[in-house]
Amino acid sequence: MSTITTARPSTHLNEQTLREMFWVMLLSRRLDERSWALHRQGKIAFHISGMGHEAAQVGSAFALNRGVDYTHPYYRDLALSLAMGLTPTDFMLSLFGKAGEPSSGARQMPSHFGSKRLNIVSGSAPVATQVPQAAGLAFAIKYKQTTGLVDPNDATQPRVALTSLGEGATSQGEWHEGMNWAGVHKLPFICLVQNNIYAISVPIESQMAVANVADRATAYGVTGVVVDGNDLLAVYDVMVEAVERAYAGEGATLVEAKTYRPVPHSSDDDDRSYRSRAEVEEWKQKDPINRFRDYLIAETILSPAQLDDYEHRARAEVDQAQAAAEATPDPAPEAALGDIYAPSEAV
Amino acid sequence: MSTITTARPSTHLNEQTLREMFWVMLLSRRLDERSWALHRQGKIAFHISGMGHEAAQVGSAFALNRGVDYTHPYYRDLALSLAMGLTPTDFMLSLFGKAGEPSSGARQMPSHFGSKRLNIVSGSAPVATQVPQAAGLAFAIKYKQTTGLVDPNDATQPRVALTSLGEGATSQGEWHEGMNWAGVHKLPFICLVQNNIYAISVPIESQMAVANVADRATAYGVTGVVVDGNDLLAVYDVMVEAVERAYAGEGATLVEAKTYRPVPHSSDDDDRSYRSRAEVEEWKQKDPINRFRDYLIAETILSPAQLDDYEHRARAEVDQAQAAAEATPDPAPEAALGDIYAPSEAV
Amino acid sequence: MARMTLIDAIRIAMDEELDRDTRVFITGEDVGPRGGVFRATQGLFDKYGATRVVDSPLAELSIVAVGIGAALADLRPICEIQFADFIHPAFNQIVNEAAKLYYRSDGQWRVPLVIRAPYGGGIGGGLYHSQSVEAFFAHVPGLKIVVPSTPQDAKGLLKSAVRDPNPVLYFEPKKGYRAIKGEVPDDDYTIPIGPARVAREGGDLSVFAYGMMAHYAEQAAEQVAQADGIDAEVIDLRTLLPVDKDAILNSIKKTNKALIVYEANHTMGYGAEVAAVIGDEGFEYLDGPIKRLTGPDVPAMPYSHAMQEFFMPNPTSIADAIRELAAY
Amino acid sequence: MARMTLIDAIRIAMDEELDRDTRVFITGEDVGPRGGVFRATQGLFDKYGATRVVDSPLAELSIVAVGIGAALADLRPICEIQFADFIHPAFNQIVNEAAKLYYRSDGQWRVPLVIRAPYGGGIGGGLYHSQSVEAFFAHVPGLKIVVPSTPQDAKGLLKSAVRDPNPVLYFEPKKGYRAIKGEVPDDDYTIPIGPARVAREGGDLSVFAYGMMAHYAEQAAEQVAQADGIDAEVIDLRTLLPVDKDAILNSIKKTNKALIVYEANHTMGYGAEVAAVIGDEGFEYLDGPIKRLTGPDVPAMPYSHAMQEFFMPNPTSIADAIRELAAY
Ligand SMILES: Cc1ncc(C[n+]2csc(CCOP(=O)(O)OP(=O)(O)O)c2C)c(N)n1
Ligand SMILES: Cc1ncc(C[n+]2csc(CCOP(=O)(O)OP(=O)(O)O)c2C)c(N)n1
Ligand SMILES: [Mg+2]
Ligand SMILES: [Mg+2]
Repeated sequence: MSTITTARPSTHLNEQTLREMFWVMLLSRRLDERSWALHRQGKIAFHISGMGHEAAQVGSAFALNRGVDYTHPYYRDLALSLAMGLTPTDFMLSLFGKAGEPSSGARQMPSHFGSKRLNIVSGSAPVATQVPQAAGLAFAIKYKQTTGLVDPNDATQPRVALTSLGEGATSQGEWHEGMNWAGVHKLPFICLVQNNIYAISVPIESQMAVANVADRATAYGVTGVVVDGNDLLAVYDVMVEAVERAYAGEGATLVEAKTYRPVPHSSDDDDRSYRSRAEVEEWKQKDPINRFRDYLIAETILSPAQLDDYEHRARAEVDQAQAAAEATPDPAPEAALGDIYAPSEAV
Repeated sequence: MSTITTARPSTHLNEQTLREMFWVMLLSRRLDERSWALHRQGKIAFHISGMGHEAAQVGSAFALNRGVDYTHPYYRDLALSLAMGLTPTDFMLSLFGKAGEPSSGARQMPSHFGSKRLNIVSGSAPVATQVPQAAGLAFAIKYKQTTGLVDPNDATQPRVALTSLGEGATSQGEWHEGMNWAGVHKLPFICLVQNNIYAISVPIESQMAVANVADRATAYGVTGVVVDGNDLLAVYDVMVEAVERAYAGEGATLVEAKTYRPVPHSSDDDDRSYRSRAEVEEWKQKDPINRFRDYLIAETILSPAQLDDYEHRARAEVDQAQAAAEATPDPAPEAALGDIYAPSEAV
Repeated sequence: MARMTLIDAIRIAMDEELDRDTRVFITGEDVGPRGGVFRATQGLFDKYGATRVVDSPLAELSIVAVGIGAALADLRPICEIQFADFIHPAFNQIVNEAAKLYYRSDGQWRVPLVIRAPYGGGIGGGLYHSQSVEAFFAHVPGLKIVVPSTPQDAKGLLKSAVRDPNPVLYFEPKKGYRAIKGEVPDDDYTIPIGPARVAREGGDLSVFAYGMMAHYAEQAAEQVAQADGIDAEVIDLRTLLPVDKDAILNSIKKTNKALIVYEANHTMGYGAEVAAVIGDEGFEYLDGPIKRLTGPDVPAMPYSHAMQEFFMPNPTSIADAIRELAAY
Repeated sequence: MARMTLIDAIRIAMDEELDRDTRVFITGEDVGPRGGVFRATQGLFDKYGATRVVDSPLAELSIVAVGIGAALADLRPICEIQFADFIHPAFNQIVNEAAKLYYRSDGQWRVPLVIRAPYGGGIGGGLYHSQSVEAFFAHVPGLKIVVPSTPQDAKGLLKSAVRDPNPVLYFEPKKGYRAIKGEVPDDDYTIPIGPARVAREGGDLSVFAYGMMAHYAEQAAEQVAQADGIDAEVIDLRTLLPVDKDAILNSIKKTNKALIVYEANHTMGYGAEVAAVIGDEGFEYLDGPIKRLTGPDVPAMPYSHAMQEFFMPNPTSIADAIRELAAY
C-alpha cells in the first residue's frame, strides 16, 4: 500500500545542489522548447517531449549515484538523461539524426536515450519492456554482491536499478512480470511511474480501475509511494528513501509521480481531440519549474540576476548544441549494416 | 482487498443438490484414480490430475448457470468439467486419444477440456492465456446486453464468464492484462485461482511476494476473496456472490481457493524432489471429499447405504467409460489435416 | 466510384461493416476520440459510440486476447495494433491461441477476428515504427494474412476479413496510407481472401510483391517497359496466407524468371517461401536464378534518413533488379 | 571420451560453465531442486546453490527479460524455457529487445544471453509440447540460433553459446534427449557457432537437416546407401542463424540436388530459406527441383499417436524422398 514519507532528506541539500537541480530542469525545458520550434520550422522530423515531467525526473536522478547506478529510462526522460550526463548536443544529434549521435548512432528515433559509459541502458519504443530488464539489472546487482563478484559497499559499482515509464504502460504484462521479480527477489529496484493521466489520448480511467498506480505495489509485496511529481523536493525525498531501501537490501519501490504533459504526446499528435484547453491551462499553472524557481527565489537561494544568467546560459548551450548538430553530417548510409553481432573475444 | 463473505447461499441448497455436488466430486475422484492406475499399467501415456481440487471446482460450477454461462477452465478442472456436463467417457476418450474424443478429436493432450455445446471454451496448455480471453467473453456478454443483441435477464444466454488457473500462472503477464480489462470495463467475469501452493515444483514464495493471490485484486479494482478451497460449501457461497455480482453488472471477482495437490503434478512428475511426504500426508487429512462426505453423513443428508451405492455407481461409470474408450478406434491419421480453417458461410 | 487514399478506403470499409452488423466492434489504443494515431478510425467513435469503438488499455496481448474471447462469443472484433512493431507482445495469443482454437476444438470454436496493423518503413520511424512482421505469421497455419496495396483491394479485402470466420491479420502499408490513391467502388463489394492479383501482365519475367513493394514494383515495371522494352509481369500477392501457389506458378510458367521483392529482412522473409515454391514446383519452367530484392539482414530499419533509404527497396532498385534478371 | 546421451552432454556443458565462470547462472521454471522437467539441470542446484540455479516465477517473458538485464550487467545467464511452445510470451523480449540492443546502442550494450528450449515432436506432447519454433527467430538478425543433433555438438555448441557476446537461442531436440547417444570428449572444447557439419559425405544428392531430422537423415542415408546404392550427402546445419550459405552451396555444387527436411510446418519453415538460397545462388548447379520434406501445414502436432506419426517425418519417409529425388 502507498506510504507517505516523513523523512525529508532534501532539507540536507546544499544550495549549490539545489541550484544544480534547477539548472538541469531549466536546461531540459529550454532544449525541449527549442525542439518543438525546430519541428515547427520543418528542420527535424520528430520530437517527443519531457515537458512538465522535469521535477519527477530530476528529483529522481539526484537521489541516485548518477552515472553509476543503472537507469533504464523511457522517451520522456530528457531531464533525467541530462542529469545523468547526456548533453544538449547529444540530444540535438538525435533530433537531427546525425553521425556520431552517441545513444544509437542515429539508428533510433530521438529520445531513445542510452549510454554505456553512464550506465543508461539504451531504450526501445515498445513500452514497458524495460521494466523486467531493469529487474534483471537489479538481479545482477544482488547476484554480484551475493557471489562476491563485487563489494556491496563499493560506490563505484551500480547498487540500484531505476526504470521509468508512463502510467499507461503499466497495463502491459511486461510491467507485471518485472514488478513481480522485483518483489519475489527483493531486488534493489525502483520503478518510477510518471503518471500524466494520459497514454496518448487514452485517459487513466480507461487504463486501470484504481485511484493510484502505486496502489498496485501491494500486488507485488513492494513499497508503493505516491508523490506530487511537480514538487521537485518531494520527489527527491521519496526517491532517497527508495534508493536507501535498495542499497540496504530491503527491496524494491514503486514510486508514482503525479504530473501532467502540457504539450501533445509528440510532434505527430494533436491533443485537442481528447482533452480540453481548460484542463491544459489549469495544469500549466502547476508547472514544476516555475514552482521550484519561485521557491528558490523566495528562499534567496537563487537571485533574479542568477536566474537571468541561467536563462542566458541555457539559451547559449541550446544554440550551441543546435549549431553543432546542424554542422554534423548524416551518417554514412552503410552504417545501417554495422553492429549486428558483437564480436567474440577472449573469454 | 480481500473480503470475507457473510451470506451463506449454501444454506438454501436442497438435499438433492447437495448429494449431486457430492456425486460429481466422487465421480471425478474415482475417474482420476483410475487414470493414474491406467498410467501405471502402461495403458495411457499421460495423466494430469484434479485430485484435491474437487471442492474448489464443484463449488464453483454449481454457482453458475451450468452449460450456459461460459467457462474457460484449465487442465486440473476435471470435476468442474464433469459438473458442466462432460462425461467420464468423454474423458476416457481423451486419455486414450481415441476417435471422436469430443473436446478436440484427440488432437489435444488429455485434460484440455472443451465443448461448444456446454460453452466450455477449449483450453490450451500455455498457462494463463485463457484469462484475457475470458475477459473477452465477459466483454461480449456486456456488449451484447448493451447493444440490445441479448436481453440481460435471458437465462438461456451466458451472463458470466468464469476462468480458472493455478496460483503460479498468475505470474504471467496474460493474467495481469486479463484482470485489468475485467476491472476497467467492470465485466461479468470471475477468475478462480486454485492455489495449491506449487507450480510443478516451484513453491508459492518463489512465485509471488504476497500472502494471498486474492490480495492482488486491489491492483485491478475488482473484488478479491480468499476461501478454503477444500470446503465445498464455502466455495459455493463466495461463488454465488461473485456470480450475482456479475449478473447484476457490478463487476468482476477474483476468488482464491486455497487447496493442495496430493499427487505429483502429472504422470511425468516425481514430487519427492521438492516436497516432504509429511507435508503431503498432512494435506491428505484435509481431503475435500472426505470432509464433505462426513458432513453429509453427520447431517443425515447421505446415508452410509447411499454412499455405498454412489461408490458402486461411480465405479460402474468409470468401468464403462474405460471400456467404451478402449473399444473405440484411433482417429484416422489423416484427421490431422482437418479443421485448419472454418469454412466461410453466408453472412 | 470515388478516388481516395488507401487509409480512406480502410476507414470506409470499417464504417460500412460497423453499420451492417452490430456484432462488429473496434478496439485498440487511441481508436476512440482520437480516431487512431493514423486517423484510420476517425469519426467512428462519434458515429457508433464508446460501446463499439473502444479505447483499450495500452496492452496488445489483451487487445488480441479480448478480441479472441469476443470472437468466440460470436462478435466480430476488429483489433487495431498501433504499429506492427507492437504486435509482438500478442504473439502468444495469435500463434498459440487464435490460430489453433478451431483445430484444437475439433472445429467447434471459431475465431472470427481481424487484427489490423500498419507495417513497413520509409516514414522515419526507426527500429520500432518500421517493421514488416508478416513473415513470422506466415509460418502459422490457421491464420490468414492479407496485405492490400490499392484502395480498392483495401476496402474489399477488409470486408472479407471482417466476414471471415477465421483470424485474419490485415497488414496495412502505412507509407502508402496517403501516398497511394485509387478508384474505389461505392457499393458493398468484397474481394476474396486467397487469390493474388495480376497487377500488370507481362511476358519477360515475374515480379512478386505485396503492399508498398507491389506499388513500387508496378512503377518499376512501367519504367523498364518504357526505358528498356522489358515486359515484366507484376503479381501483387495480396493474400500471403494461404499461399496462392497457383498464381505464382502460372506466372512462372509464362515468364520463366522470378524476382521477389519485400522490404522485410532478407533471411526468412516471406519471399523465401515464394522462392521455395518456385524452386520445387516451378523448377522445370525456370530460365534463371530466383532472385530476391529485400531489406538487408540488420536488426531493424534505422531512423536516420540516409540509413533508412539505404535499407528500403524502391522503384529504382527494383527496376535495376528487373534489368539484371532480364539480362540473365 | 565417454558415451552419453544428448541431455547428459547438455548438463555437463552447463556444469562446466557454471564451474568456470561465476557470472554464469541458470534460471527457468523448475530448474532448481526439481532439476528441470527433463532433468537437464539435475544436480546443479545442489552443487551451485539457489543463487546460481534459480527457480523463476512461471512467466517466460520475464525469464528472458531478466536474463537480458543480467546480461547487460555482464552476467552470463542461461535461461531455460520449459518447452519451446512456451517461448511465445517472450517473443517481444527476444525479437524487439535481445536481438536489437547491440544495434540500437551503436554497439555499446551487449546481450550475452543463452535461451535453451526443448523443441520438436514425437513424444506425445500434442499441440503445445511438440512445436518447432526456430523459423520464427531465423527472421531476426541479431540473434544466433543453434540446434545440436549429437552429444558432442551439444556440449561444444552450448559452451560456445554461453561464451558468445550475443543472444543465442539453443534449441534441443527433446525426442533425442535420451534416444541420441554418442561419444563426448572430456575436455573443455567448444564448437564454433556458424559452420554446418557434413554428417555424411555423398555425391548423389544433398540432404539438409538439423536436430532430430539430421539424426533421422543420417539413418535414411545409410538405408538408401545399402538398399539402393544411393550416395546421399547429409548436412547437419547445426547453426541456423547466421545461415551457413557456404556449406549449403558447396554441397549443392557437388551433388546438384537438394532435399531439405524439417519437422515444423511446411510453409515458411527454415527450409524455405535454404531453398531460396539454393534457388538463387545455387541455381546454376541444380539438376532437379529443390524438395522439402516437412510437417504438414496444420496448426500444430496432434496428440493421438496415429495423427502424430502422420505428422512427423521419419527415417522411412526421408529415405523415400531421397529415392524419389535421386530418380529425377
Ligand atoms: C507496446 C507499445 N504499444 C504502443 C505504443 C505506442 N505508444 C507510444 S507512447 C504511448 C502512450 C504511452 O502512455 P504512458 O505510458 O502513459 O506514457 P506517457 O507517454 O503518457 O508518458 C503509446 C500507446 C508503444 N510505444 N509500445
Ligand atoms: C506458458 C507456460 N509455461 C510453462 C508451462 C509448463 N507448466 C505446465 S503446468 C505448470 C505449473 C502450473 O502451476 P500453477 O499455475 O500453480 O497450477 P497447478 O498446476 O499447480 O494447478 C507449468 C510450469 C505451461 N504450461 N505454460
Ligand atoms: Mg501517461
Ligand atoms: Mg499451483
